[in-house]
Parts: sequence; structure tokens; C-alpha cells
Amino acid sequence: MAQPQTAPDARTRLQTLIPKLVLSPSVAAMVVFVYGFILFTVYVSFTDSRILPFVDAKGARSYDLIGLSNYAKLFKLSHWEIAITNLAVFATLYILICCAIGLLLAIFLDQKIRGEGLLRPIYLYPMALSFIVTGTAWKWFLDPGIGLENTMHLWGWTSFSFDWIKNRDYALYCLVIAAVWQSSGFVMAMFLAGLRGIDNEILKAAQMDGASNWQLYRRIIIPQLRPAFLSAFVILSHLAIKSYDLVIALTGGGPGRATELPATFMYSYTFSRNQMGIGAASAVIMLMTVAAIIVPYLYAELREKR
Amino acid sequence: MTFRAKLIFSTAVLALAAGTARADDDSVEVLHWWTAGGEAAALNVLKEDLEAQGIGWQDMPVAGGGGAEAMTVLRARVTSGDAPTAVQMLGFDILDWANQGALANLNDLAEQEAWDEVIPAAIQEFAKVDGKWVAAPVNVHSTNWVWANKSVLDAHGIAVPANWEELTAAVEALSAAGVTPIAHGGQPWQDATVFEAVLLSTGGSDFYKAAMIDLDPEALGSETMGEVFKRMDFIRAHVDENFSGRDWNLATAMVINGEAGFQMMGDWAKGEFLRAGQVPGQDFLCFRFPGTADKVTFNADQFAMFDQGGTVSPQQAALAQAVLSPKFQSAFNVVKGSVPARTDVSDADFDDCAKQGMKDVAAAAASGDLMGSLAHGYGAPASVKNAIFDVVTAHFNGEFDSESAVDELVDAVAIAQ
Amino acid sequence: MGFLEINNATKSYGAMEVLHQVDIQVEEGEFLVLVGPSGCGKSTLLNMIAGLEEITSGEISIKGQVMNGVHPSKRNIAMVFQSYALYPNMSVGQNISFGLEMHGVPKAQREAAMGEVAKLLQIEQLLDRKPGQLSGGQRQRVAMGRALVRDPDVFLFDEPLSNLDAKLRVDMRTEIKKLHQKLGTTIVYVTHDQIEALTLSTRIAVMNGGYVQQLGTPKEIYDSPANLFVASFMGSPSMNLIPVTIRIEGEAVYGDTRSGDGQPLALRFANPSEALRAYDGKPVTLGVRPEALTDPDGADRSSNHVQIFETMAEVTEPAGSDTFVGCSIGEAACIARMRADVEVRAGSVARFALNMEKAVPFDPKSEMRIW
Amino acid sequence: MAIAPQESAVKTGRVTRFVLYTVLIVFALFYLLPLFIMVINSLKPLGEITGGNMMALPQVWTWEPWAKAWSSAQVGVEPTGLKPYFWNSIKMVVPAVVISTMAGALNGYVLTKWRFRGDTIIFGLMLFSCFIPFQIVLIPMARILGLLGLSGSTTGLVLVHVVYGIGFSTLYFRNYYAAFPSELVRAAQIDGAGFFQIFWRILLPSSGPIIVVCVIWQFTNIWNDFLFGASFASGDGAPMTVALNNLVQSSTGVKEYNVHFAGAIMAALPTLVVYIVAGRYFVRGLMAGSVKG
Repeated sequence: MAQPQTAPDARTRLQTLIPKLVLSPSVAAMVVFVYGFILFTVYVSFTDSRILPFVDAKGARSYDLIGLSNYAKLFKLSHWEIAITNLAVFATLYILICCAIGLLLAIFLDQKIRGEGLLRPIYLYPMALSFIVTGTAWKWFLDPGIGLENTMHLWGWTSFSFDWIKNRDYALYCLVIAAVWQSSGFVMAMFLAGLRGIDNEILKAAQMDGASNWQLYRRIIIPQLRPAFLSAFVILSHLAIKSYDLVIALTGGGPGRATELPATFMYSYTFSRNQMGIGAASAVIMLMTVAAIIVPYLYAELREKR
Repeated sequence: MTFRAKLIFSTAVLALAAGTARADDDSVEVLHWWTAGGEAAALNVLKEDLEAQGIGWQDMPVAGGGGAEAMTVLRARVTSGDAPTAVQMLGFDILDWANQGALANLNDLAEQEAWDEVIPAAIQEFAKVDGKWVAAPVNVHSTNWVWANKSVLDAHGIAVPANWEELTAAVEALSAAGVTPIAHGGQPWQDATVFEAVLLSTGGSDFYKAAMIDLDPEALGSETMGEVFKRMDFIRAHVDENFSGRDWNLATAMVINGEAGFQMMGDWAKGEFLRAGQVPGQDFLCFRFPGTADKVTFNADQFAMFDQGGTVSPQQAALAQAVLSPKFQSAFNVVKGSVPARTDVSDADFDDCAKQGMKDVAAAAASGDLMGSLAHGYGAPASVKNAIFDVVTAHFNGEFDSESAVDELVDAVAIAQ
Repeated sequence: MGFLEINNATKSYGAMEVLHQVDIQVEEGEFLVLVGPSGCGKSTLLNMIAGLEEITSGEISIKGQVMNGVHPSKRNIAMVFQSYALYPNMSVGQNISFGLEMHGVPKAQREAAMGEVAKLLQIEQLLDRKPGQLSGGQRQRVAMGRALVRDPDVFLFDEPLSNLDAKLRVDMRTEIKKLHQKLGTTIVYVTHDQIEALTLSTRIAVMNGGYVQQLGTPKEIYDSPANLFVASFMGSPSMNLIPVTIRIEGEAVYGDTRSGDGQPLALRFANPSEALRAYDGKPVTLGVRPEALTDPDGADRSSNHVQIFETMAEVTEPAGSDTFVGCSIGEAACIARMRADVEVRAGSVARFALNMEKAVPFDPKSEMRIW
Repeated sequence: MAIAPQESAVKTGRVTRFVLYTVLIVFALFYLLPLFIMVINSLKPLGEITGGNMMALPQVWTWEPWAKAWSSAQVGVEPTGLKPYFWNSIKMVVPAVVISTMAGALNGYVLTKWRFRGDTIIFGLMLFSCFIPFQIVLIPMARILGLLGLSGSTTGLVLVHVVYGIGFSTLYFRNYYAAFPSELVRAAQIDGAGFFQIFWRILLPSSGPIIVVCVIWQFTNIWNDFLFGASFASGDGAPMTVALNNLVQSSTGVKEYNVHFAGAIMAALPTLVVYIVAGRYFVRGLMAGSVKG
């Protein structure tokens, strides 16, 4: 008869251990460098840290815990209110327009377009460039004195006016234009990938059922792009919340403070204004906003995939 | 397999190679934001000076935001326990870092070189903390200059204005003639530069000190302050429509090209005129903001010396000494457009505007009219400075009228303190 | 002692037990088929034999060696997967010799073994191709080649034919059978196709709901299913299940029911057991294979228990070699398997012959066979 | 999974096609505009820029701004141009991209083919890490680098980029490997291949499309990073973006826009090349990986 039950042999034990060993450096890095740092920031937001967190250069304790008063101060600042409102407007427009343009271009490109191979990289390349690179060009383009308006005037269309970037009420929309320029091609690629993944037989079936092109897209194709929409939404919203280079390169937050966003607010209070406590508090609020958007998505996604 | 092997190998090599480059002990590491052609070349004088003494120079330039970016980097470096030897720094940043205990004590050297006698007291306040020298001042910029295109002024029969009323008359005359009277760049620090000049002109030195340095709520909320904001309204009404976000040098170019009459800007604007081949007194004019003739608001670049484990290293001392040597002070400032921080440097190599500046600084230092510029971090701590920027810029862009601006200013300063 | 022994093997995922105390002994050279509907646990059992899934309790041993916790590659087994699992980036030759390479077999030996297997399976001309360039049948052969080359103690097949079209499936089935006869290796084969099970195996384990329902030779399974599940799962068309009531008249035991026209029908059991007698007056389910319900001319002449009756033929399905005729007996819809040229028209009355020697009684409550 | 358009079921008329092409071309022009402005102005003498039309083609074409930006522009105290910093960036980007991609691939492999209790939670936590705003990690990261003795070194910078790149690379590979047949892994196990052999021999050779996506993504992000480069690199180890910033953002001094534009294009060139060369695989990789999931 068979021998009594034996323990797993060494190789099997190793094989079950190795995957966890392989994963562990990433997990450790994540715990320290992401979640540890988040906790750190939360802690700093409860202190009156100004130029450095907690400690001075010699390592001595130089802060007091002041509870929630940084948060109280934060929400009293009109500056923060502007930044939050701006983000709401900016993110909404940015995501909507990117998705709209991305979808439009993807659908158009999917019509057996000659030169698709040329057009696609043209639409995609802005994602490759940071605003450190393109900032000056954008600034010029939007500037009525040297940019589009001036060019139109030189070309004879003297009544043309495009001075949004100088206008407190419109400057934010300039940020939207530049941001859309940067990411809409990427969204296009995601939608295009989604379109190419749709089963062609379904389309044929729908046509047999007598669906017009418009109906075909509205009722059959676009609903099937739901995963692409979700991915686009997550990527775009995280880009919107992190938008920093864009503001610095184009407007510096101006005119006045008409284009401040939470990311610029946080940077400015943490590093330029020596009010690290308030900066940390704003960072915590930002993180909570991100979590509010991302966590339900992650939850739904990962549950589905189980 | 071979490809993968190569990949791993080259990655490993790169990672190893990456690990090397660290500062060796015989050198100084200098964090600064002087990266533009002229000023960087000027700094090279210092580098060569040190290299002649066998001291290496580890350059660490970080431009952006008038030093804001550099200050962020500095924080990262200090936090990592790897502070640079010397850091270009302004006003209250020096005091803040000194209060953190991060700066070295240069008193031995200062005594030997008699810095106390040659550096104006107003600047010493920011280079000496608790009786200890912590920074080596490089230069003094005056921020209350006005730059004008001489031919534009001549064409419309305008003389150099001596007070606010003459300025308004001149501005209105240009405006009537269809010339943009004032070239301005709508960035917070530029708005504030104009604001503090107007404030000094309107209220005089005592008011400036009370409002911008002592942050006296009474001064901040006074009627004089209301008048200052009204005058800002006047200036706002006479800049061109595209001022928002413009870099200062583009505004300067407008004056150079004769598109605008005046620009209110610090002495660094001079470099732009000189580069365009213009001659002071012939093509362009420089004069103190009307009503601030014998007064100077200053911005002084300094090298704050970071503590290197309790002592001042010989390299650090050599750097500080070189910075304050009359030779460097002259050579650097001739290029930079500013005037030497030392008051005993010969003005032989300087141009007319700079000679005037040196006289003004010396006179103002003697009379107590040499005051720190708020716009450049010599008035109030960063939090307050930026709070004032917020109000000035918001008002300048029409977010609120001059009366509510006064109230906002009092509130903003109170919150930020 | 069996060559491959599965003793009390149980598998649970958390609190859910998916395989309940399976006991199977396989002799050397046997061809065991695990058959059952999807989710019955047959693939889980195969994976446990392979070592791809842990055994929660119980034991699996091969050649007397307990395999619990032994790494798959150390069990000396080979496996053919449903999707063939050919490595897409390797050529056919590399696919076949990969396992040998992993076991440190020298190159020359590898090549020799590969050549032999390729010859056996007639895939020599494919050795340099990539799996993507092969047809389904070719892939199937390569997958088998990969298993064969290892010369393992036990072959494991996981639904290897389910991705092939009908014709190819039959061909490959025959080929696998021939291969088994030629090489005489021990095979455990998972399928949900009962025909494959019946044709290939030397023994079948019918599984459902994580239990082995019946273990036996194909003939045992087919002729005397242990319960209603096995009865209905094995065989196509499946076994007719006719509800009858037991009536005892002396030595004779009858199952009473009615034909589709409502005529009483008393079916006399051929060799009634004592157990069946205990059901006097109670309902019993009678299992009758379609071939035991036929036309009188086609009935088994060696049987003494053929009962002939008339009822309505509801539908006829000529299938070439046979004609299937649908009718009702009692409440049950039944299929009769008649000769191809039988003259029966749907909608008219026809004569049926039921061979009671092949009828199997089940308890309708426990669903178990009444022995 | 062909990238070519399908035998389109949607039929379009002549007018529709005209509108289609018009819209596509108008958008192409919009996307090209900033690059156009940068390129033409980088080829003009400075005088033409300050005096003229931003959109006008140069009257005098000159390569001098390019030469200057590359080898003689004042970036720090020495007129080194961007050249040395370009190599700094390469030294930083290559290891960081390779390591973060490999780590992501291994993580994705473990999370799909060697699943264990809690793997989904670990993945979720990793994914969330993609969304942390980098500004908040600056100070604590500086502290850790200091403790590790890596501050001011390229190794430290590589570490930082790897750490914050793993989230996205894991996401890409996990979604890709989720669709990779598990039977292949089982077959390889029975064949006697170990954890790493299966990865190297079976999974990695089939991961082409997703490696391209991941490398494009990581390369672009790491190459374009400014914040970490400025904060954690030493002065002469600074990456290209920091040097470019020093070139462009001089606070008080003369602005040579043509040199700035030339430098900006140079700084962008590697990422542009990567996008254009690998762009065709990008959509394919997206199809295989992140979108369909």
C-alpha cells in the first residue's frame, strides 16, 4: 500500500514560495513609497510644519500637533475654493471633450481611411511630449499679441479675436484646449482598439436587421466600448487631478489666480509659501478625491474579473 | 536568449555606472538659478576663481519661478541629509533656513574680512542671524527703477517725471498719442514689483516699512493703502490688453522697440537694452520710480552657506571669501546689471545707470531708506509675501475694487502669519 | 495494489467541497475514462493526479509512490490539454522536446526521441513549423507527441478531442485507441462525450456533482447503470425511463403501465430479483435502452422476454442506419430504435417490441438501481 | 487581433467620405500646430522671431540655434549645451524602463498565473498607487534616498522611477496575461519547467505587444519627468528636462527663443521617435491589454 501522507517536496514548496517572493519587493516598495508616504502626508497635515515636515535640519522636534486646524484654514482660503471650482470645471470639460473627440476620430479612422498609418501617429504624438517642451509654443499660440489672433490679423482677418488666455473668465478654457490637445489622441487610440475588437459578425447581423449607420454606432457599437470608456475615464481623471505642468507652462495660475488648480495650490503652499501643513492638508483632500473616483472603479473591475 | 542576456547585461552596466558620480570632498556644490547666458557666464568668474585655488565646482542649476523651483530642490536635498555647500537665496528664505539650524556660522571669516563694515546694515539683517554670518551677499538689485524709451518720450515732449502727478500726465499724454504708455508683464511678482514702488512713492519710507516689513494692520488698512490701490488702478488702465502672463523681458522689448513708453522693473532690465545695442542716456533712460528718488527697495542675491557637519569647511570659506572679494563683486555685477553688495567697490567698470545705482544704494543705506523689496522676498516671509501677491494680482486683474482690496489685504496677511 | 491509486481523495475550495472521497484503482495498461457533465469534478480530479491542484485530503499514488505534494514534473506523467497548450513561440520540434530539455536530457538523445515520436505520429514534415501554422488535427498530434516523448508512467488527457470537428474527432479517436493498444500505456482520459468514453475506455468512471456515480467496464456501465443519472447520461439517444407499478402474481413480476393510446400494458420482468419483489404495489422506474425497444421483426431473437404491443408512432427520424421512432409509454416519451427500412408512419399506429431482458428497474426516490 | 481595419460592415457614401477626410485632416493640423510652431521658430534667427509672425516660415533658415542648444548653450555656469544631459537622461531612462517593465511583467505573471489568497487586493493597492500625486512624495522620498545613501545619484533616480512605474506596468501585464491561456503554464509545469523558466521561455516570448505598450508608456513618463529629476539628481547628473528647464526658464536674462525651441524639440525627440516607430504596435497592445481587460 501507499506510504503515509508526506509533506510536499522541496521543489513544490519552493514553487509555491517563489511567486510570493517575486511579488514581495514590489509590495514592499508600494507599502513604503505609496501608502507609507500617504500616512506621512496625513500626519503632516495635522501639524504646524512650515518649511520642513516635523523636524529641523538637525533632526530636533520642531512642530506641534494642531488637529484639524489646517483643514479649517484651507477651506477658509478663497484661493482653495477657486482651485477646487476650477478643477471641477476643467476636469468635466476635459474628460467630455477628450472622449468626444477621441470617439469621433476613432470612428472616422475605422472607416478604412487611406493614410491611417500616417494620421494615427500624428494624433498620438502629443501624449509623448510634456508641457515643459510644448509650453512655450502653446503660450505663444494663445497669446493674442503674437499668436493666433495676431497671425489672423496679419493675414487680413482683422476682426478676429482670440484673447481667452488674457481673460479671467476664459483662461481656464485655454488650459482645456491644450490638455485636450495632449490626451485626446491617446483616447482615440483606446477607442480604436476597442472598435477593432468588436466582432464583425454582430455588425453584419445588425445591418441585416436594418440598422442605419447612425443606429449601428449608437445602439450596437458605442455600448460595446464601455470598457474603453471606463479606462479612458480613469486615465483622464487622474491626469486632470494631477495637472500641474500644464498650468505652470501656460498661465502660471493667472490671470490673477483664475487658473489655479489643486495641484498648483498644493505645490505652492508646500514649497513656495512655507506652509507645509496646509499644503499637506490640500494633498490629503486631493487624494481623497482621487480615491472617491478610482476605488469604486477598481472594486467593480476586480470583482468582475475574479 | 542572447538578446535577453545582452539586455540584462547592459542594464546592469548602466545601473552601476549610474551609481558613481558623487561630489568629492575637494569641491563645493552650488545650487542656483542663474542659468541664462549672461548671468551664468558671470558666475563662471567665481568658478574659475575657485578652481585657481584647487577647489572644484559642482554646478547645480535649477531655474524656474524666480528660485521657487530651486527652493523645492533644496528642501529635498536637506531632507535627504545631503545639503549643497552653498545655495543662492533671497531674504526671508535665509532667515527661515537659519532658524532651522541648517546654516553654517561664518563669523571667523567675516571678522577677518571685516564684512560688518562694508555691507549695508539693511542687507546684514538678512545675512546675519542672531549675530552669526550665515550667507555671503553677492549683489544688490534695486527694484524701484523705471525704464523709458528716450525717442518715444522726446517725440511727445515728455521729460523724466519726478513725481506721481508728472507720471500720470506723461502716461496720459502717451495714451492720447496712441502709444502704449506702460509695458507690463502680468505675473504676480511683476505686479508686486510695481505695487511696492507705487506704495513707496505714495506713502514714503516709513509707511513702506510699516506696511510691507512690519505688516502693521493699521498701515495695511489705512487710507494711504486705498490710495495705493487706486494708483494701481491707474496703471492697470494704461497697460496694453495683452499684459497677462507676459514675461518681463517681452515687456522690456516693447520699450526697446518703441511700442511702449515706460516699464517699471528692477535693474536687471538693463541687460536687455544693452543687448539690443542701446546706450543708456541716448536710447533709453533709467530713473527711480517717481517719488522714490532717494530711496531704494532692494533685492540682494546671497549665497547661504549650509552647515557641513558643524564646521565651516575650507572650501566653503574659500567660496564665501571669493564671493565677497571686490574683484568678483565688480566683475559679476557689471554683467548682471546690479550693484555690488559691498559699498567699497570701485565703480570704474560700471555704466552710467549702474554708477547712479551705486550712489543711490550708498546714500539710501546711509539715510535708512534702503528697504527690503517685498516682491523679492526681502519684505515679509514667504507665506505673507505670497498672500500679498494674491491680493495685488487679484486686484490688478479686476477681481475686486481698491476698497475691498484693502480689506482683503489685511485679512490675507492676518491669515498667512 | 493498483498502478495508479486514488484513495479517498477530496478537494475543497475554502468551505466548499467539490470532490468527495474519490476511490479509484487503475491497473497498469488500463484506459480509464472520467466522464460527466461540466462541473462534475472530472477535470479537477485529473489536475490532482497531475499535481496541478493540491489534494485536500486523501492520497494519490503512482507505482506505490505517494504523490501528494510532489511537483508535477516529478510524477513522471504527461498531459494532453483541451486547447493542446502548444507553446506558440516554439517550433513543433521544440514543443516536443521542451519537456526533455527541462529534465536535462542531452541534446542528441532528445533529437532521437523526438524523431521516433514524430515518425510514430506521422508529423515529421511539421517539425520546423510554428503551432500557429498547423491545422487542428496536426496540433492534436503534436500535443500527443509532446506527451509521448516523455515516456511517462501515466498519460493524462483533458478533453483532447473537443476542439476538433466531427469527422476529425472520430478519426483521432480511433488513432488514440490504436496508440493505446500499441503502446499499452496507462491512460486517464477526461471527456464529457459518452461515446468517446464508451469507445475508448477499458474502464469508465461516471462522475456527477463531485461523486463517482459508477465505476466499471463500458459494458457494465451501458447495460446496467447503477443509478438514473448514469442511465440517462450514458448512451445516445438516452435510456427510456418508463414509470411502472409493480404487481406480483406468484412467480411473475409485472410492471403495469399504459401505452400511448391508453391501453393497459403489463410488462413482465425477465429475472425479477428479491429486492424488486419488495416493491409490490409501488412505483418503479423502468430503464429501457432504445435498441431494446424496436419493431417486432428487428427484435432480439435470442431473448425469451420480448413483449409486443401497439401504440401510436408520434414521430419518425430516419438516421441512415436506423430509424428512430418516438412514442409514449405511460407518461414517458420514449424513443425506439428500429431498422432503417421499417415501414412506420408518424401519426399512425405501429407495433413495438420491448426486450424485457434488457430492462433495468430503478427506485424513483433514491434513483438507485434495484438489484 | 489584426490591427488592420476589419472588412468594414459600415458603408459610406462619397459625400460622407469627403467630410470624413476633411475632419481627419483638420484635426491632424490642430495636433501638428504646436510642433510646427516649435520647428519653424527653431530655424529662424532671433531677430526674425522678436520682430515677426510666429507662424511665418523663416526668411533665413539657420541651424545655428540647434547647434547652440546641443553643444554651447548656457545651462549652468558652463556653456555645455544639452548634450551631456541627454546622456544623463539615457542613463536614467534605460535602466528604469527595463526594470519597471520586467517587474511589471513578473508581477502580472504572478497575479494571473500563480494566484493566491488576497492577490486581487494586492493588485488593487498597486493600481491605486498610480494615482498618487508626485508632489506629496517629494519630501519623504528625499529622506529615504538620504537614508539609503542614494541622494543625488542616478541610481536613486532610477529607484524612484521604478517604484512609481510599477503600478502601471503591472496593470498592463496583468490584463494581458489574464487572457494568456493557463493551460500553457500547466503544460510547462508538467514538462518540468520552473517558475522562471515558464516566464522566460513561455510567457515573455509571447508578450511583444504589451511590452511595446509598457515601454512606450514608461519611457515617455520617465523621460518627461521634471520634478523627480530636479529634486533627486545632482547638478551634473541632471536629466534632459531639468537642463531644458534651466535653458528656458532663466528668470533674469535674455531669452533666446529659437535656441529654446531647438532645445525643446531635442528633449522631445526620443519620445517622439518611440511613439512614431512603435505607435503601430500601440493600438494593438492596447487591444490586447488594457482596454479589453
